[in-house]
Amino acid sequence: MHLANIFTIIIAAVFVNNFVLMRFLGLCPFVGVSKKIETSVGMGFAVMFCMTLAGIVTWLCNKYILVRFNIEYLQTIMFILVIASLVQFVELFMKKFLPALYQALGIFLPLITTNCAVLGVSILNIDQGYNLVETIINSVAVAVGFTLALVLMAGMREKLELADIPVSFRGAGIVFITAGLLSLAFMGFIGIL
Amino acid sequence: MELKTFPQGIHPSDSKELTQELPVNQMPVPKKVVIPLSQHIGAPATCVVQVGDFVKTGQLIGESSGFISANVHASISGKVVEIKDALTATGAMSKAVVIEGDGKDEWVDMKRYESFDDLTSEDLKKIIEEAGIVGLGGAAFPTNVKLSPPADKNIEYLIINSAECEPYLTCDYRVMIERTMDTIKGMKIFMKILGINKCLIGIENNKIGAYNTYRKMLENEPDIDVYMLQTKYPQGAEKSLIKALINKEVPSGGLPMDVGVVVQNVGTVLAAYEAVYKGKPLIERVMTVSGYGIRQPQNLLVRLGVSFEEIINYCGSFVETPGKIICGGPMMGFAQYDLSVPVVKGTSGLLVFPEDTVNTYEESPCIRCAKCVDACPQFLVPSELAKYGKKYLWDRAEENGVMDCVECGSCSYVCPAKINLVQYIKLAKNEINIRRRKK
Amino acid sequence: MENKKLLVTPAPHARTSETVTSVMMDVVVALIPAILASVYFFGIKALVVIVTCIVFSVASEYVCQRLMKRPITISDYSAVVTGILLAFCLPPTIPWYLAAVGAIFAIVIGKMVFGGLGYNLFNPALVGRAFLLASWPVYMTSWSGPEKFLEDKWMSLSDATTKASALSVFKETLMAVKKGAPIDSLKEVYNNFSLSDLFLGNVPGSLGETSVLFLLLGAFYLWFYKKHITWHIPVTYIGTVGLLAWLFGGPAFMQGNVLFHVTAGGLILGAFFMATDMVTSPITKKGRIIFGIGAGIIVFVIRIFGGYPEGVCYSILLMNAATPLIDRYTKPRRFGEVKA
Amino acid sequence: MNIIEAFKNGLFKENPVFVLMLGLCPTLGVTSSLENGLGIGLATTFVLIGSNLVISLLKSVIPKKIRIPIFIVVIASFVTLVDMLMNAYFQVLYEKLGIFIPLIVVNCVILGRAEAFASKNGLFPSFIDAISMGAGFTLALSLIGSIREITGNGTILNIYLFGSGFEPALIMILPPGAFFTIGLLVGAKKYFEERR
Repeated sequence: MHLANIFTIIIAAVFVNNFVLMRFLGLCPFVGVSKKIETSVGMGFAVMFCMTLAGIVTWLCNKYILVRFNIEYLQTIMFILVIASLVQFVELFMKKFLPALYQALGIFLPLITTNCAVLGVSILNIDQGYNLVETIINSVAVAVGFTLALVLMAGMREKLELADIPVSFRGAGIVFITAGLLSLAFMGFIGIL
Repeated sequence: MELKTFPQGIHPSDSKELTQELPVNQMPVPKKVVIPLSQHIGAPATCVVQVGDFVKTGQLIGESSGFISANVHASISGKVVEIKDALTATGAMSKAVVIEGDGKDEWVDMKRYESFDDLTSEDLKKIIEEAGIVGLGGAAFPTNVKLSPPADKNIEYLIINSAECEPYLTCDYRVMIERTMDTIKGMKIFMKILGINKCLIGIENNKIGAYNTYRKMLENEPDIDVYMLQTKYPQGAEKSLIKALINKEVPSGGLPMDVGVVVQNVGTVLAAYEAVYKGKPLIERVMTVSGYGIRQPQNLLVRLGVSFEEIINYCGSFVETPGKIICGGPMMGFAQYDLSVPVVKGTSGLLVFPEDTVNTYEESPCIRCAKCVDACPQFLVPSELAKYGKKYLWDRAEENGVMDCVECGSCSYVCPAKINLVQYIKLAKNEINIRRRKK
Repeated sequence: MENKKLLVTPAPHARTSETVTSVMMDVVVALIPAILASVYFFGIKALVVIVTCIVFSVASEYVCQRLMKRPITISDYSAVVTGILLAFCLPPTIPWYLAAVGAIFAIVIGKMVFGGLGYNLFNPALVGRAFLLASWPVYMTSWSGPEKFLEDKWMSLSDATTKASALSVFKETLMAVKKGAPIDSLKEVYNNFSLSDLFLGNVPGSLGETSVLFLLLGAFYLWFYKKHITWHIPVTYIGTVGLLAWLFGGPAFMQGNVLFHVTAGGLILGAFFMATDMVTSPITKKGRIIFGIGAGIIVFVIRIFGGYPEGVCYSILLMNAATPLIDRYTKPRRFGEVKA
Repeated sequence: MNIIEAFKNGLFKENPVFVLMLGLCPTLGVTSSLENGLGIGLATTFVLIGSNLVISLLKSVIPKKIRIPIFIVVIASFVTLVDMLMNAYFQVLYEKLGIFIPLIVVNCVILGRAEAFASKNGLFPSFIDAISMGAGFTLALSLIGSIREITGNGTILNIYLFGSGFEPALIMILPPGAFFTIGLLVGAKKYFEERR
């Protein structure tokens, strides 16, 4: 595999096809957890952890179970179950062996089960025909892109807290508009690669 | 010559030419005085006279009532006619003793010393405490407390604050020119009390006369050094002055003594001299009456307790309809609405501005021009702190150092949006202080 | 004594004479040389676009403030500045109604929904331009002119012989080189545009961005005389683009044409008048340096690798988005702050 | 429960998109045209009805502790069913919607209704709830889809609405347009609510 190939995957996942801003995956946490910079960084790391793990496990499941037994049509059921149990397992594991990390990231874990970005990246890895290494790189890069969008948004929202926003747009309205402008800015990356 | 100074700050026009070259003029003893019992930071003094009592000039009328408190003395001789709540220059009410003068200005017996060689450090401190001396720069912190650092603080320097960075004010300058020798003696008193032999004087280069005088007088005094400072506001803020002179930063939340320094205003030094050598308690001070709205701007030696109205009348009254009258300097002083307010220990100036020169400003939104960030001598971000204050976000204000603000007003001065930054910051500080006390 | 009329306000009682209006006015004044240059080079159509943008910017601010029941502050010139800057990054041939739509979008979505002046997160003029570019890419990339004063086309409103801007020629050549064209064709691009034309503004392009000379005239007024902008953003921004262009922008390593990359396109306009927009750029000096370098890198990446020939607009918008973070992590060290 | 009330609830008072802010990903991701919005809305409604019915039927036998995994399995099964049906009968639409069809499984609206309503109520009310919520969701998506299609492409259901002089704002069918549309809709809704 070429270095350029890896680079392409990373740039594409972080900037050009940013999951949140260009593909609309993982919007619920993007809107819900981007109020403070600290929490959004925590969420970012939690997502990165689960996404990479889920990417690997679903890739293995796909190759050694679904493809082998010719039951690819069960992909959705299988993946969602794998992800749900994985998150559960990670939570238990962390609680027991990494209490400090659990303190920091624990509250985000339940949210990740219903984070469509995790399922989305698992399905896309298969659709794109990535091998295991590419899957890992892509999963990490997507999570980095997600975190980038989340942290940028959190910074802006902290600043918006001090703004004198018209009543009608307070809350969800201004968050969407801001996200739209951020997405507009990200359009500058179109065509790279 | 290399000019010392601190980083950032602002350069307002100093307007000192109105009174800078006018010698201190003694105002006649007033007929009536109103002497507030709370003229200083800390607990108000306890009243020790009653209505009907006759008091002599310099007699104790209010007794220090705690560790941080100060004595208050009668500034004229006469009869106590009333003890009431009176308005003070900050807008707060204080209990005050009203004395109607008998015109004799009869003084109490005073214990004078020709020299203080035989006195111990404790004796001297006692004299200063009894004379009710507080910092005359404006904050009015009891001087004896400042001169008693805890044993674990190693004091190295006495710094004399003669920066007088507020525009218009020239009273410290006149004291330095006219009473040079007396202030030097006063500095030695402080040095003896603190048991140190290093004193630094910082004078801004718009007061070059004072600098030259001290240079000459101090030729044979190796312990006292005088430095020229670049004219800049707020050089007279303790922390800025220490940074300018010895390049040390008072730690956030700390006091000058944490970097081995005690700072005293030059007027305070003179008061200490008067207390020791002449036995005089603090009953009078030099203040500047200035501004384009007063007929005869001048530097005045006044008895404490005299009303602003009387001073204005003495100075030839108003030139035209006054628009704004400020107690103190234009940067940190208080605008007045009632001229019955008396002069107190911390009153350094009285400024009158004609109606057509005063403006009211409409606040517009902050455009983040960062001019306040470049002005703040404390390296804070005033625009942001003010927004926290405005939105009642006390925690975030505290996290971002609102308590380090010295309230110098540089940020408000430069703000193109005319936002009252200092007021929002003060609000936050106040709120945080209340919360801290509750804990 | 009667003193009923004494004014009581909080300290300080001395203020500088500068106001928000005067600051905005200074920016307008600084933009006048470039306005004149654009009309001289691109004719009466440039003036139509500029006036349209100003009128619709101010009008939409007025309407929004009426709807929001807030004080009308259109006299502070901030909407005028937005209007002029938006017009400056539009091609002279753009239909007036699209310019108007851009101005409305810039003010309404870029500024007023955030609460108006001072609260917007992105530079409104650039929001307007990015919106127009994404919506009507064809109009936004058809340049014409220059048709200098006294030429017959100067008075015409519609005549448009489409020409390519310097950067789009560069981009096309670059794409061709990537597909196998001789690498020396890049040098030809550099040679085809004389530096004096680029410097004066005698080239096709967006109407206010071409004339480096007249933009700098205004910029120096703001920078040295009025002191509203500091060197940090413009110098690091232009410096980064220049450095990267020299290193990687040419046929071989360290053979790029720095002056071409700095003078062609909207870099000068962006660096002095848009990236320095006080509301949307960092407040600390350290932060501004980070802003400038970051924007410089993005511009270069878009110009060389991206889908657009020019990246100034997006680079500034992206750094606008990062500004709250930059501000937060470049807080000045507080006086006497104990090192943890 | 009153059927009309239930519909009012699903369509307006507790509209899953505009009020509850659930299921945002498909709301923004596929609404570049009315057809897409309608498609994913109906598919979601179908899954919602199916899962609500099954869960309502099984509510007494599902152990409380593992109810969430069971809900997910039920939902995922219906999603798979929809996936295959659409692949078979609506090939073009299926390809346009792409990944958003399997992603119906993580749409919080469905799991939310299963947990909050179907697992506590009888068959018929659950059915009505599913239809009303699904209708609310579909309505929201269709609305956003129509706005974006008209302004961004000048068409509605691929029929040209305006003459050739109309030049649509391409941005509206691009990602930023989705954010702007929902942002402005939410703002407008709040504005009119306050005026009332």
